[in-house]
Amino acid sequence: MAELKGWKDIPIGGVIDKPATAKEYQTGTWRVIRPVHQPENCIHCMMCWLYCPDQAIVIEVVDGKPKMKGYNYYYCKGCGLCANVCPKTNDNLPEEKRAIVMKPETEFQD
Amino acid sequence: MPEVKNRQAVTGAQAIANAMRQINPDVVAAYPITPQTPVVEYFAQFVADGAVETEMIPVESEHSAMSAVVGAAAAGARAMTATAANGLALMHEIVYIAASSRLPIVMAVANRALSGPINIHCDHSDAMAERDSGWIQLWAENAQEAYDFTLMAIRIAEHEDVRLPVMVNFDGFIISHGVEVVDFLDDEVARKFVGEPKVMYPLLDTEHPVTHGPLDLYDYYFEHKRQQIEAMKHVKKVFKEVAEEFAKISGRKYDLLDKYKVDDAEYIMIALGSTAGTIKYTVDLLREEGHKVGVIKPQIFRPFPKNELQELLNGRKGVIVLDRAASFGAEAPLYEAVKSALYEVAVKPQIGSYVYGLGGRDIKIEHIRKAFEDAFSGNLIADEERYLGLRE
Amino acid sequence: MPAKYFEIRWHARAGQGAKSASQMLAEAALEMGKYVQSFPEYGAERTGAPMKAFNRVADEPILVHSSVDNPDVVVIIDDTMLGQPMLTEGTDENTVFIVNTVKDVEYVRQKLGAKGKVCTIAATDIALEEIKRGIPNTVMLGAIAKVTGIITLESVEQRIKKAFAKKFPEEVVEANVRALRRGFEEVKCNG
Amino acid sequence: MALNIMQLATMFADKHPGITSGHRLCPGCAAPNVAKFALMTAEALGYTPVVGFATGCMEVSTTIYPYTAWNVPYIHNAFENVAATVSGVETAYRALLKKGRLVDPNKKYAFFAFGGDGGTYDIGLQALSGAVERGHKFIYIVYDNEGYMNTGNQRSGATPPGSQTTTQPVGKKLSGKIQLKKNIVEIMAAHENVYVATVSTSEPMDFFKKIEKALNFDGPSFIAAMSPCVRFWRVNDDKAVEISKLAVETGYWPLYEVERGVYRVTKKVKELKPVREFIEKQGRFRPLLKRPDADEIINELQEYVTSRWERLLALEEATKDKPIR
Repeated sequence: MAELKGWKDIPIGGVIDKPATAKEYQTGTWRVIRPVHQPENCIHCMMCWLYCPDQAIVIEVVDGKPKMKGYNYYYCKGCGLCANVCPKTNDNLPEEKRAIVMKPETEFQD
Repeated sequence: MPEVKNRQAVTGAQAIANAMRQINPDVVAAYPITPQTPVVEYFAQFVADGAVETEMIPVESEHSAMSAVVGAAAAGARAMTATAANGLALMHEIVYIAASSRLPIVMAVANRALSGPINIHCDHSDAMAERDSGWIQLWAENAQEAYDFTLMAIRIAEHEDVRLPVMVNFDGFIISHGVEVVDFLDDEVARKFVGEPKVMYPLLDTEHPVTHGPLDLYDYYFEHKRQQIEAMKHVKKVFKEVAEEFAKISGRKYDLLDKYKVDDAEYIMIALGSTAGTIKYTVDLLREEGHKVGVIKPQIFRPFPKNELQELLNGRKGVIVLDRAASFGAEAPLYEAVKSALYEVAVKPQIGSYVYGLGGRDIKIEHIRKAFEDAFSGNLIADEERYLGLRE
Repeated sequence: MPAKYFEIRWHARAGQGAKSASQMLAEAALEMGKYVQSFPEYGAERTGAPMKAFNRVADEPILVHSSVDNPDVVVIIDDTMLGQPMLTEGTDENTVFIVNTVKDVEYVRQKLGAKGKVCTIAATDIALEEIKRGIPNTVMLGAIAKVTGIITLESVEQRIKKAFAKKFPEEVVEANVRALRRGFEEVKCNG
Repeated sequence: MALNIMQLATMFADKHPGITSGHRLCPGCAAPNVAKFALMTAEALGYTPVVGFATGCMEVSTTIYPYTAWNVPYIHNAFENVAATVSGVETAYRALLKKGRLVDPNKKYAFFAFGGDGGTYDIGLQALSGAVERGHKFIYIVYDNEGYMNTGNQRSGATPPGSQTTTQPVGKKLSGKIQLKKNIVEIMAAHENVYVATVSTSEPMDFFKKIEKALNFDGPSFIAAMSPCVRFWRVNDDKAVEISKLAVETGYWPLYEVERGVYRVTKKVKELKPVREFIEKQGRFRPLLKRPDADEIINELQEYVTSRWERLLALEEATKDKPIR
């Protein structure tokens, strides 16, 4: 968090005079399970993008079509909704066939 | 002295509605409540007749009236409303939010007793319940002041050093429904005086999106309150500037305190609103009899003109404070403030507290005389609250 | 020297227009360059309940905001109220009563128990004849003008013309002016 | 033109639709998607959204000073008054447009008011009714999570019977809340000059279409969105869409619209699944399921759901081409 300002240095009335300042706030630290994108299984249906409550799915328009590029882990809280709505991910598929796999965050600690 | 071109006999409600017509606010949201209702009715007629360009929102409650003007003011509109008593109480929550959000809303309040039992007549319990809400409170003695203060309120509220809402208090029925002589400014003169609205952080500037009313926890809430405290400190200076400008166009000069025959006065009575006039008359009578008496009417109660009162009251023989509201379990609000101010003066006068006129009970010359006579005989007791016009 | 206010108390039944009459009197006095007040006493009463309205008229700004206790003039719009003790409250031998009635002065004086001057005017009848509506206001103002001099016939006439001309046709304005004049001419007083 | 997901993804590949990342709602919360779906539709159709929020989960979690998760104009006033507040904003817009100040006459503004079920069904109902009756052009969206979830799962008028809450808990003697959910949709539809619809994020196309309709409607609109609270419905963080889908399939949350009195069921479920399926999936009903009167309460709910569904179909038939205003 940025250094706290004094009363003379902030706008009056509690107004936040700039949009989207929350983008500075890292919600990714909340995450205990990490979704991992396996592009080889992805059909780029955009369901993960549509439903991600934290808008942490990175997409890119290639040849006029949106493509899933992976996660913005700065924001991803690890809810797993992306995997739940993914048509290429379910409990009956072996992990290597899924487009999204959920892995404990501990696996990614240094 | 500017020439009086438009002198009329009107009610206080008409006077205020006419000020609102001249202000031509962008948005008025209001709900009728006795004795404020005629203000809304007259103004609604102006809207219906196209005398103003105002968009009027006939809301379903005072709570929504204040909520809507908060929305409108935040959006970037000049917004006004009016209410009284229970209506003001219903607004209470949003009254605070309006001030905290630093929205320069102007609201006329036809002061009326706050229930219960229900009573529709004048006292100051409604406005006094909002005295710590962060609103500037102006108090009119008569229809003329109600008109003048409504115009001045816009300028004070929108001043960049202030940015606070203003409540223009005028006694319910006595001023709201009583017909008195009012000198109106020419429309053009009044319009030029209030000027174009000055907006800050308008919601409708969609190119620069702002967030109004965030969750403000212990990191910053205190800082925002400190800003509000600071803004109130600027009000007196701004009031004087605005009053000076207003005097030039109207010939009517207002100060934070309205002083009547106080220069050589040994005994000074202090009261808000229409009763101050009756006291002035009583002062004239008592001066005939050789008593050195005067009256001070604070034109503004929030911020409280403490220093100005200290200067005036230091060394007087007696100070009598009349309150048209009780503070149950504590001293009456105006008295409490005056008494507290006197803590710091070098030569403290005797001081006495008189509560009068609750629920519209008439306050008569003989009541006022009685309180003065207590002072003359040295019978003022700082810790005793007395009642005028009450049956024992 | 404290200012002297000329004070009037009106008695009527709610809905009879006493509030408007008192306001009109204030406006007429304003026409004469005077300072004025007009205010009714409000309760929760509905049409028909006895009500009061007040006037103060002075040559300088009026400061007092309490109700009128010792009126110089008491105006009674409805003679069915005669006998009610509140009509004479705060009055003395200097108080003038002006009553809308077809009864004679002496009868009214007795019924009122008034000590001072009593004047009568058949205001409703005159109004019916002239305006074709039983609204006694303008007739009463004519009578008040004659009896008190606090307003003049000219000032009320001015007022009627200003107030009515916008809303009503010429003949209505003229009927009201006639009613006003008849009030002035036909009011009768003892002494 | 109905919007589809690929189109929207293309449009919003590199920008946020009103609400941004960095908000502090619970992982898996359905509410930000309700806002996202609505605002995305508006922006995609060329509208400039202006947003008001009632006090509640979303308000609290998206605007923690000095952070705001909004890149559109946003106002929060209090709990019970978002409709009144936005009615003030919308009126200011009309006034300023007339006076030629501040607003851009070439822009299409869309005024949204969002509230939770507490701020809508309960404490905010009066202000909502007033604003809709006055005919302000705005879209009110309730994200209905069936309780006061912001403050820790207290009962609201939207809480279903048997659901565990802290202010009407299931106990040894009492079976928790016994009243059925208040039918806010019908209350709002009864304002007549209004477009009213239910939506669920599990049916995105239906959702987009209804927002589009609301935007085009020449008066106020009211949209009720099923918005599961994963935390207090006691389901896994990834279940919001799944449970919403079940709510639709069981008829617990029928998807329909009422346009000036004309009913239309927009999702005709061929055979409704039993409501029990919806209930048994959620931890909030677990204490109820342990009670001897569980069947009785579930059956009562089932009966209500079935009869309401049948009634909706009948209303659709009866009101066809018969707008009330």
